[in-house]
This record gives sequence, structure tokens and C-alpha cells, in this order.
Amino acid sequence: MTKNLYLWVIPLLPLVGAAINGLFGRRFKNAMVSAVALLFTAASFGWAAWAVWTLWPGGDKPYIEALSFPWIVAGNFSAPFGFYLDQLSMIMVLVVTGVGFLIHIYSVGYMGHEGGYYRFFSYLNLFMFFMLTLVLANNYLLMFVGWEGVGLASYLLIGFFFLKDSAANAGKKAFIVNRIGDFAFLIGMFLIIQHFGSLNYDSVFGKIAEGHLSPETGWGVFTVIGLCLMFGAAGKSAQVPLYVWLPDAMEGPTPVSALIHAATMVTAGIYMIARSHAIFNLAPHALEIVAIIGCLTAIFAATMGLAQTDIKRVLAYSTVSQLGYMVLACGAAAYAAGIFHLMTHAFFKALLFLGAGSVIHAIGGEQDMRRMGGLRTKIPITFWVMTIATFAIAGFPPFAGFFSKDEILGSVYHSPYGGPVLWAIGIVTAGLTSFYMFRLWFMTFFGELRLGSVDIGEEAHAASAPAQAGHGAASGSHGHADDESHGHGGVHESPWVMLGPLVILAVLSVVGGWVGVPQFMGGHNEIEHFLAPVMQYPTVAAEGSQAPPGVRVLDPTSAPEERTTGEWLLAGTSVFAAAFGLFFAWLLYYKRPELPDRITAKMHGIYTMVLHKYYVDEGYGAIFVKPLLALSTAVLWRGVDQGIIDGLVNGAGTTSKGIGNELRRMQSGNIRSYAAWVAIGGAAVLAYMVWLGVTK
Amino acid sequence: MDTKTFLIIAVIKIALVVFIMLTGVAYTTWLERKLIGRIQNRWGPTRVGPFGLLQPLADGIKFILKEDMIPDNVHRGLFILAPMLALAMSLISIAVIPFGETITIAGHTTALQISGVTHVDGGISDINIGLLIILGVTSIGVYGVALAGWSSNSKYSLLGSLRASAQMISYELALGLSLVGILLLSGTLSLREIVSSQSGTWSLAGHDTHVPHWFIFPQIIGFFIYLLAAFAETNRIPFDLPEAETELVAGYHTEYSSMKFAMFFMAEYVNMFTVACLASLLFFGGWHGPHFSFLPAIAQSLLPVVWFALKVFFFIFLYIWIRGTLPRFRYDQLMAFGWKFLLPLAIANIIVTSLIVAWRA
Amino acid sequence: MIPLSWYLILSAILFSLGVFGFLLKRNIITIFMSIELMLNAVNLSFVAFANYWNTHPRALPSGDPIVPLSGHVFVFFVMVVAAAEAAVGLAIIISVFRTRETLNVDRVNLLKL
Amino acid sequence: MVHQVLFIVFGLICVAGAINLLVQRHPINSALSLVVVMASLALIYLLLGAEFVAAIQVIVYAGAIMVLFVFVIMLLNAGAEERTRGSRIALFVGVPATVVLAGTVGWLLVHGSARLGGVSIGSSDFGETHAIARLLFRDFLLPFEITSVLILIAIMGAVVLGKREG
Repeated sequence: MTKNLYLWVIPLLPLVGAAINGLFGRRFKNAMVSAVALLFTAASFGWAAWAVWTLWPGGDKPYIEALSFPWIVAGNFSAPFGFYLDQLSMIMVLVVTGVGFLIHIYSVGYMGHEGGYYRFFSYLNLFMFFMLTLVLANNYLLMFVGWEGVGLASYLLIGFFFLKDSAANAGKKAFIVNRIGDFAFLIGMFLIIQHFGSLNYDSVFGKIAEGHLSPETGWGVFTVIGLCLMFGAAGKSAQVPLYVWLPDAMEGPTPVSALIHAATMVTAGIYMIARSHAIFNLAPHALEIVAIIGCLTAIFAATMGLAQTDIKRVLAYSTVSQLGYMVLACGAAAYAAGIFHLMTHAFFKALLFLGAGSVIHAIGGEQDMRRMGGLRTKIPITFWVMTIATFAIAGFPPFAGFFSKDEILGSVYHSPYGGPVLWAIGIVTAGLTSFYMFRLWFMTFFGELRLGSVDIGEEAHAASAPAQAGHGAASGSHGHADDESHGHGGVHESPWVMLGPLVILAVLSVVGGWVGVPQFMGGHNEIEHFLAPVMQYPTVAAEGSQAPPGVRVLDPTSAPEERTTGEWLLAGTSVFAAAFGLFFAWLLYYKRPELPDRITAKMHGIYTMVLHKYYVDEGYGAIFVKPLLALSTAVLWRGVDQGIIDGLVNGAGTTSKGIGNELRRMQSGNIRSYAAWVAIGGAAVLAYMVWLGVTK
Repeated sequence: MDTKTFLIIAVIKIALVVFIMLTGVAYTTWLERKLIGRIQNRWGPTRVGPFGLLQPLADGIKFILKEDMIPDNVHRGLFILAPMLALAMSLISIAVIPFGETITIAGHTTALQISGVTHVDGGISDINIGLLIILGVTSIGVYGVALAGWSSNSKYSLLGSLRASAQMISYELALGLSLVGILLLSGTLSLREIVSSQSGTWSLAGHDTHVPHWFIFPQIIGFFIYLLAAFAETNRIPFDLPEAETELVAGYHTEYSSMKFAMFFMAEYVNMFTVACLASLLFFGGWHGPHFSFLPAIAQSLLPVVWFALKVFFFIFLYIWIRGTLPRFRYDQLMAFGWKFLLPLAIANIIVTSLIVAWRA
Repeated sequence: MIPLSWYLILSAILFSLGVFGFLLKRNIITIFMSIELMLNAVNLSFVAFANYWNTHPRALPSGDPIVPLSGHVFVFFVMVVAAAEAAVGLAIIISVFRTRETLNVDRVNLLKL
Repeated sequence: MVHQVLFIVFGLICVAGAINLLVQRHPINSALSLVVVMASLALIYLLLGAEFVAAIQVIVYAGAIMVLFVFVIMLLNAGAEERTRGSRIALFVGVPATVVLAGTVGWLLVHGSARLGGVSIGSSDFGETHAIARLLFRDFLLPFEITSVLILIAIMGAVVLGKREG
């Protein structure tokens, strides 16, 4: 690691781009704005690639580069501006910059005739800067800066169409929910500082490796830190308790959803868990909880995805579900599988979103799948690209999705924290995933175009209120400044500037999987080996503290090879589940389109429950939001502000006026009353002196 | 010298001195009327007794027998109190005046002074703030005049008493300050010691000048101021505006008749006597005079008293003489003279004497 | 041999009588006189203490002994101040009388609110 | 013994005079009763061996200040006091406060009299004029000068106030 890679240049470039666009964008023409944005993102991607290339394959020691001036020095705690490049962050950097660059190109076309063009690109670049700092940081604090920055960027981008109330509210919701997660992350960091004295990765993991920890850091502490980090990740990566913001985040323009809510930001949580695997490995309970949370999210989101009619909502729920998979993988201590799925998911989910974007673009901003249909012939390229993506996400063999999901399911099955139960739920979720993806695929591309013809059945009205409101408005203006795309009737294919990235992503979705072909299928699982050094910190139990009875401490270094026999069986079941999902989707939405209505009529109760996303939003509203609002208005505003503060101030005024009035009466103009007061005063003084004398 | 004998001696002394003083007062009235008469080229009282000598007796009886008339809506209490107050205050000052050294009668020696006390070792001491007491008493005397005028509830007497008391107050200042010179020389306030400090003769530049060591010589200005202030104090002729017949009827004692009027009159004359005694004591060396060795013991001890009496008589004569010659001051002239001339002069005198005393010490 | 407290009691009585006069009387001059009475009461206690210090020498808290005669000197100063006060006070009373035709304190209340 | 009798006599005269000052309706009477009080105080001073102060008391207080008062009373001739309901507070708060206070001070003095010890005529030259003079003109010279300035100011004030306008 002799050469200095100047890693800090990578995040700096998008920042400069964001600054230029942000400050001078108003005066640039759209072309100039997009040129600046693309140039800087490309430069950043190039630099990152060069850095990875020079470091390839990166030994077992991570490359650490600290800037000269210290950032925070407080007593014996110091947080430097440090950058950290090891195999894990190599992957993340490449994914972030690569997918980011593609999405930039795409949004040039997509946002072409939108208002605030320069604002959009400066926000995107800003997002890139924060994501890169998050990924490249060498200590938790700098990572936290990126963490917050990314939250800010998502808020700005979700609320890009700030004229629409629903967009602004969605932005706020996303930010607040993320903040709740960040709060837990902060507590986790504080605990790390307290127990390890520093936040730098190398010093924290080094201490764990050598095992000389301060006496009181036992199992309990690791579990607590693990849970805090996990809760933080849940906030950012939209896991069960804090996932509510992601579906609403669809209010933002589609490229944003693609970049932030599919490829990069939501994966930050998984990156953080993977990065702090040393801590989690010493906290088996935490790992179990993570696995359970991941699995729960997966199945839960998948069920919600079934009933959605808005194309982007479906994709949003599928993202939540896939994230659930990744968290499940981390929970099962198969961090490499989680990262691998993260990478492949980035490709095909970005592709799905951008494809949906071009579909919406093609039919003039209509997002409701019930209105679409028969687009197969009208926008063929988008159709083929979406098909590849759908097959990838469903998990059919040649595509990336199969390998990464299978890797996760396999490792879950064998992991001490996972076990067959979670694996079974995983398989069911896989089935549901392929069902709703192919439902989307059939409704969008097969049948005939139902644009504006069918009246929106009670089904639509029954959709949850915010989506509905957004939906209605969307169909109307969807923020599109102009309506001419709708006006001139015909559905037209998107321009090449949008289709180019789609095709590239499609290729990646296919090729991406081959990187991690497992042993038993002939491949030698390069990604596993590639990430091994990162994961190789021996997490042997610290001498002093014994693992609590009954919990086997996983030793990740145990070679994964010897479980080949059952692999074929596992892979087969997952493919079967995917095929089963495809068959049902084909049956319901292609062969006998009237079936879905009959099924929904029969299972009306369950259907409305699922449609309304199990009333989680309303529940949160009732449990948290309303009481908080009531508290702040009744108690804080009325009680404290008006009552106490104003009360004090006005009170002081009135009391002094009152006293003044009383004293005024003393000036009675009657000399003898003055005399009386003089006498009383004299008497008082004398009495005091006497009292003083007597008591002395 | 137990208290009993002391009381007896004191009573005897008081009775003796008061008797002498009152007869003296009575005969000063006679003397005054005779002298004024002679000055105004007429005889004065001759009818009653040889040369009118019994005239004072006749006046006294007249005053006693006259109807004591009290006008109505008059402040009765104060009306009666005023003359008593005036007379009492003037008589009190006599208690402090020493007449001579000591006198031994029937083996008991006592000082020729009402408040004088003879110690076992023969020393004599009296109240050591005698002079202050006289000043205090004279200032209380003003009440008599003030109240008399006010209580008789008539404009003339009120105005008369206001003027009289104003005059007495302002001249009291000059009187007090003029005596400071004497105090500087004698260094004490007790009259007996002042007199004793005037014995012997002045020695100027070393050799004896055979001039008796009286304070009149160094304090001539003081004496002059004292005399004028004293005349004003007693409302005598040059300053007797308040009860002048030609002005405000009879000043503050217009409404008074018989005995009360007599009291005022006596008070005035007793004040004259006090002033005369003081003048002789402070300035003319009291009872110091050339004494002859050939007199018998008892006469020898009385000689100083005779000298003292002669000096006092001289001042009384001076009073009457001035009364007969000088015209009356107008009121504003009177007050201006008191405040603008006498007072500064007295202060100047004090400064000069104190410088001299400091220089000689 | 009269106990000091008798003098002080007498002084206290005079003082409180002065205060009563100060409070109860209606005529300004009488009020003024009761003030003089109060001052006299204070003088009495000064002189009493002067004599007391002479026979029972005491020291000031600051250490140096109390000069017995200082009581008399204080009385002297009190008198001087009382004289000055009387002069000015009476002048004021005269001017009040000249403008308000009355000496009754309750009538002189132009400062009433 | 004689002293105690004398003290009680003069004390009673004093208190009687003071009470008379309160009781009398006409200011002239209260003025005269005040003169009586001052004279009896002078005598009490003599009892305390303060000759010079007694003389000064007579000359300055009784002789000058009270004359001034009598003078003004005579000049203004305002007549007796009239009963006007002036200030209630003076009556109902002032008086009781003073009574209570006088009571406590009195009780305290009586209670503490044993500790205080006695007072006697004292040595002959105690109240001597020259002793006071030495003290006055040496230790208390500054206050003496200041009071003289005070007197000057008082005189000027009185003259200015007393002058008839125009």
C-alpha cells in the first residue's frame, strides 16, 4: 500500500458537481447542467475504478488513508478524516458509482422536460457525494456523516415535486423515520466509543481480534451494540418496524427511486451490518434477531406487494422484501451472500425501476397497472429489458437473481442462526416474489391497452388513501409540467438516452450472477473468496467471556464446501417456487383475467387488509403521531409556552403594576401618614436591633 | 460642716442678699427719679419723707393696694405667669454673684456668695460655670416679656413684646460674645476665680505699673460692647423702645396693673443690678480695692464688700445718667446697631484678645 | 448611685411621647416641637452614657477606648443641628402659613394623589 | 439617696411636661410645657455631672430655640388645634407600633438594668468646660467646622424663606 490513492477525490468530485449545479445551475442550459453532472459522476466512477484496479485483489490488510488534519479531537477520542478501501468497500464503490452514473444518463432523458432540472442533478450529485463518504469512511463517525447526508439527499429528492403535498409529506416521513433509525445507530456508536475508546474500524476490530477488551464488555454489551446497529440499519434499509417510508418515497421521480430506493441508499444498512460483522459475530442473540427481522420483512413486504395496483408501489415493496433477504443473509452470518445479493439486486432492481419509468414515460405518466396492457408490441426494447429483470428477480437459473438468492437460502439453511424454518419462509417469499413480479409483467405488457377506458373499479378506490391521493393526482398531472406526451395519443418508445442504461443494466443483471456461481454448480464462487479477507477477522470468543450456554459461536472460517450434497435439492426447490409463482401469475392475469376479481371478492377481508398494507401506517399514526401531536399542542404549546413562559412574563408585569398601585396609595399627601410610616420604619429598625442584641 | 448648718447658713445668706437687693431696687427707683429730676432741672420726689426718701415705700404700698385688674379673653394662665417668670429669672442670677471673700460669724466662715462654698481647708469654690448660668437665666427672662405681650391679647402689647423679645435676643448675642474676652484672660467661667485673677497689678514689659490688674484695661472694647448690650438687654433708655410711652402706649405691660406691673418693674431693676454687678465683677476687679490695715477684723472682712458696692453704685448711677441724657433709638436703627455694629465688633475683639493671649502664652 | 437604665427608661419614655406627638398632633408647630422633644430624649441618653463610660470604661469594637466626654460633644452637635433645623423649619412653617392660611397638617395636602 | 429623689422629681416633671405637650390644645401651652421639659432635663444633666451641657441646654434650647418657637407661635397666632380626621394609619398603625417598641425597649432595660450598673455624679472635673472644650476643638474639630457651615446655611435658608416676596 505504498502508493497514495487519494481516495478523498472520489467523494469530492460529485460534491464539486453538486456545488456547481446548485450554485450556477439556474443560469446554465439543461444540456450544460447534465454535462456537468455526468462529467463529475463519470470522473468519480473512473477514479474509483482506477483505485480498485491498482488495489486489486487487495490483500488481507485494508488500505487506509487518513487526511492530515484531524477532524474531531476530544480528550483521548479522535475521529480523523480517514478513508478505507477493502474488498467490501471496493464492491460498494463500484456499484454506487456505476449504477449512479447509468441513472444519471437515464435521468437526462427522463427529466428532460421537467421543471428544476439543475436542482435535480445537484441533489443527485450531492447524494452521490454522501453515499461515497459513507462507503469509503474508515470510522463510524464519518460513515454517520454519509449516513445522515444520504438521508438528507433522499428527503430532498423525494420531495422534489415540492408543490405536491403528498411528495413533501413523503419526504418528511422518510427523513423522520430515518432519523429514528439514526438515533439507535448513534447510541450504538456511543457504546462502541465507551467500550473500545475509538470509532475507527481497524482499532475497534483489532481490539476484538486480539481479545483484550475492557473487563465489563461481555456478551451483553455486544448484543446491545449489535441490536442498536441493527435498528439503525432497519431505519435506513427499511426493515420491519421502520419500512413505512419506502412505499411513500415513490412520490419522487422514478430515477430517484431507482438510484436511492433500490440500488444504493437502502443498501447502506446492509453494508453497515456487514462492515461491523466482528461485533455481530460476538453477539449471537443479535444475529438471531437480525435474521428474524430480515425474514419477517421479506414475507411481510411480499404479501403487501401482491395487492398493489401502482407499478412503482409494487417495486417498492419488492425492494423491501429483497432487503429483507439481505438482512436475513447477514443475520445468518453469511455476510458475503448478503453483499452478493445486494450487488445483483442493485442491477435488476435499478433496471426494473428505470424500466417502469420508461413505461410511465411512454404512456404519459400513467402509473396504474390496471390501465396498462399490451405494451409488448408498442415498447419492445423496454419489454425485453423488463423481462430479463423480472426473470432475474424471480430467481430463474441463468440470471443473477437465482445465484445470489440461492446463495442466501443455502447459507440460511445451514447457518446455526437460520435453520430450516427461516429457509422455508424464504422459499415462500421467493414464490410470492416471482408471483407479483410476473403479475406486474403480465398486466403491463400483455392484454390490450386499457388507458382511460376502464373505470377505476372500487378496487382502486379501496387502495390506501395516500397512494390513492397521489395516484389520482399522478394520473392528472403527475407533476409533469406538460401533458403533450399524453396529448398526441400514441405510445412511443423512450429515446436511446434512456434505453442505453437499461440495456447495460440488463446485461449486468444476467452477468452479475455468474460472479458467485457456487462450488456445486461448477463455479468457484469468486465473490465468496473475494470477500473472505474482509470477513476473516477471527472472531474467536474473547478469552474471559464464555459464550452463554446453548449458543454455538459460528466460526465463519469453517470451510463451506462439505455441504454440497443438499445444495442441488435446495436450488431445485427455489427454482420450483419461482416457476410456481410464474404459473399462477400466468393463470390469473393472462389465461383467465376475470379470476383475480372473483378471488378478491371471495377473500374480501384478507384482500382489503393486504391492500391497506395491514393498516400499519394508520397504526403508527394512531400510536405515535397523534399522541405526539396532542402532547406538543396541549402540553408543550398551551401549557408550557403560554402558561408558564408567557405567564411569567405577563405575570411579572401585572404584579409589579399591582404592587405599584398599592404603593401609590401610600403617597396620600397626608403628612401624618408619612409620619406614621417614618415611625413604623424607626420602630422596625429598633425592634431589629433589640432582637439582634437579645439573641446575640 | 454638716448639711444642717450648711442649710441654715445658706438660708441666712439668701434672705440677707434678697432683702438687700430688693431695698436696693426700691431706692434705685427713688435715686433714679431724683437724678432724672436733677438732670431735668427739677427736684424729683421730695414730699414723702425727708428728700422723698420714703417715696419707694409709698410706691410699694400703692402697687400692692391697687386693684389687680385682669382684662377678659386674656390667656389667664400666661397673663399671670409672665411677670412671675420675669422677676424669678432676674432674681436667680443674683445667687451666683460673689460679693467678697469670706466672712466668719460665730465661728462659721462662709463665702460672701449665695452659691459660694467654703471647704474644710479654707478654700472657697463656687459654681464653676457661674457666668453661663447668668447668660442662661437672662435668655429665659425673654419669655416673661414675650408671654406678657402675647397673653394680654392686645395688638399694642403683642407688637411691643415682639419687639422687646427680638431686641433682647439679638443683644444677648453681643453680650455673650463680649464676655469671651474676659474668659480668655481669666481662663475660667466661675466668677469668683475671675475676680481673684484680677488681683494684683498689671506688669507691663517687666516692671510693675501699679495699675490694678483689672480686665477693664485690656478689654476696654469688650467693656464698651458689654455695657451697650446690657443696656439693650434691660430695655433701658437708649433701647427702651418697647415700653416707651410715646410709641406703643406702654409696650408689653400695658394691660398689667398693680402688683403684676410692679413685678415687671422690679424685674427690670434687678436686671439692672445684675448687669451692674457683672460689670464690676468682670471688668473692675469685683471687691478688689486698696484696703486699709487699721480697721477692726469684722470691718476688715467687710471692706471688699464696700468696694464692690461702690462700683455697683457707680454703674447704677451711669444707667440713670444715660437715661436722662440720650434720646431713644428707632427700632430698625436699634436692630441694625445690634447686628451690624456690636456683633462684628465683639467678634473682632475676641480674635484680637485670643491672638494676644496665644502670643503671650 | 442611680442605675443607668432609669435614665434610659426616662429617655425612652420621652422619645415615645415625642413620637406620639409627632403622630397625633394636628398643628405643624406642635409636631415640630415633638421632634425637638425626641432630640432631647436622645441627648439625655447621650449624657447618661457619657457619665456611665466615665465610671465603666469600655472600648469601641475597633479597639480604641471610648472617650467618656464624647457623649457631651455629641449632645453639643445635636443641639447645633436642632437649632439649624428649628430655624429652617420655622421659616418653612411661616411660608406655609402665609400661602395656606392654616397650620393644620391635614389641610396641607396639596401633594394628595 | 438625695440624687435618686432629685432624679425622680425632675424625671416626673419632665414626663409631665411631655404629656402636657401632647394634651394641650393651644400650641403656646405645649411650647411652654416643652420649655419646662428642657429645663428639667438641664437639671438632670447636672445630676449626671454634665455642667457645661446643662448650661448649654438652658441657653441654646430653652433660651434660643424655644423662644424662636414661641416667637413663631405668637407671630402666626393660629389659634388652637382643630380636630380633623387626618390619616387613620397614623393612629391605628403608628401609635401601636411605637407603644410596642417602647414597651420592649423598656422591658429590656428593666430586665437588663442589673448588668448595666449605676451612674453617679462622678468626679468634680468630669463635665468641666475646659475638658469638653479640649475634646471639641481637638478631636472633634472637623465636625465642629462642618456644623458651623451647617448653621450658616440654615441662617441663609431661614432668611430667604422668611423674606416677604417683593
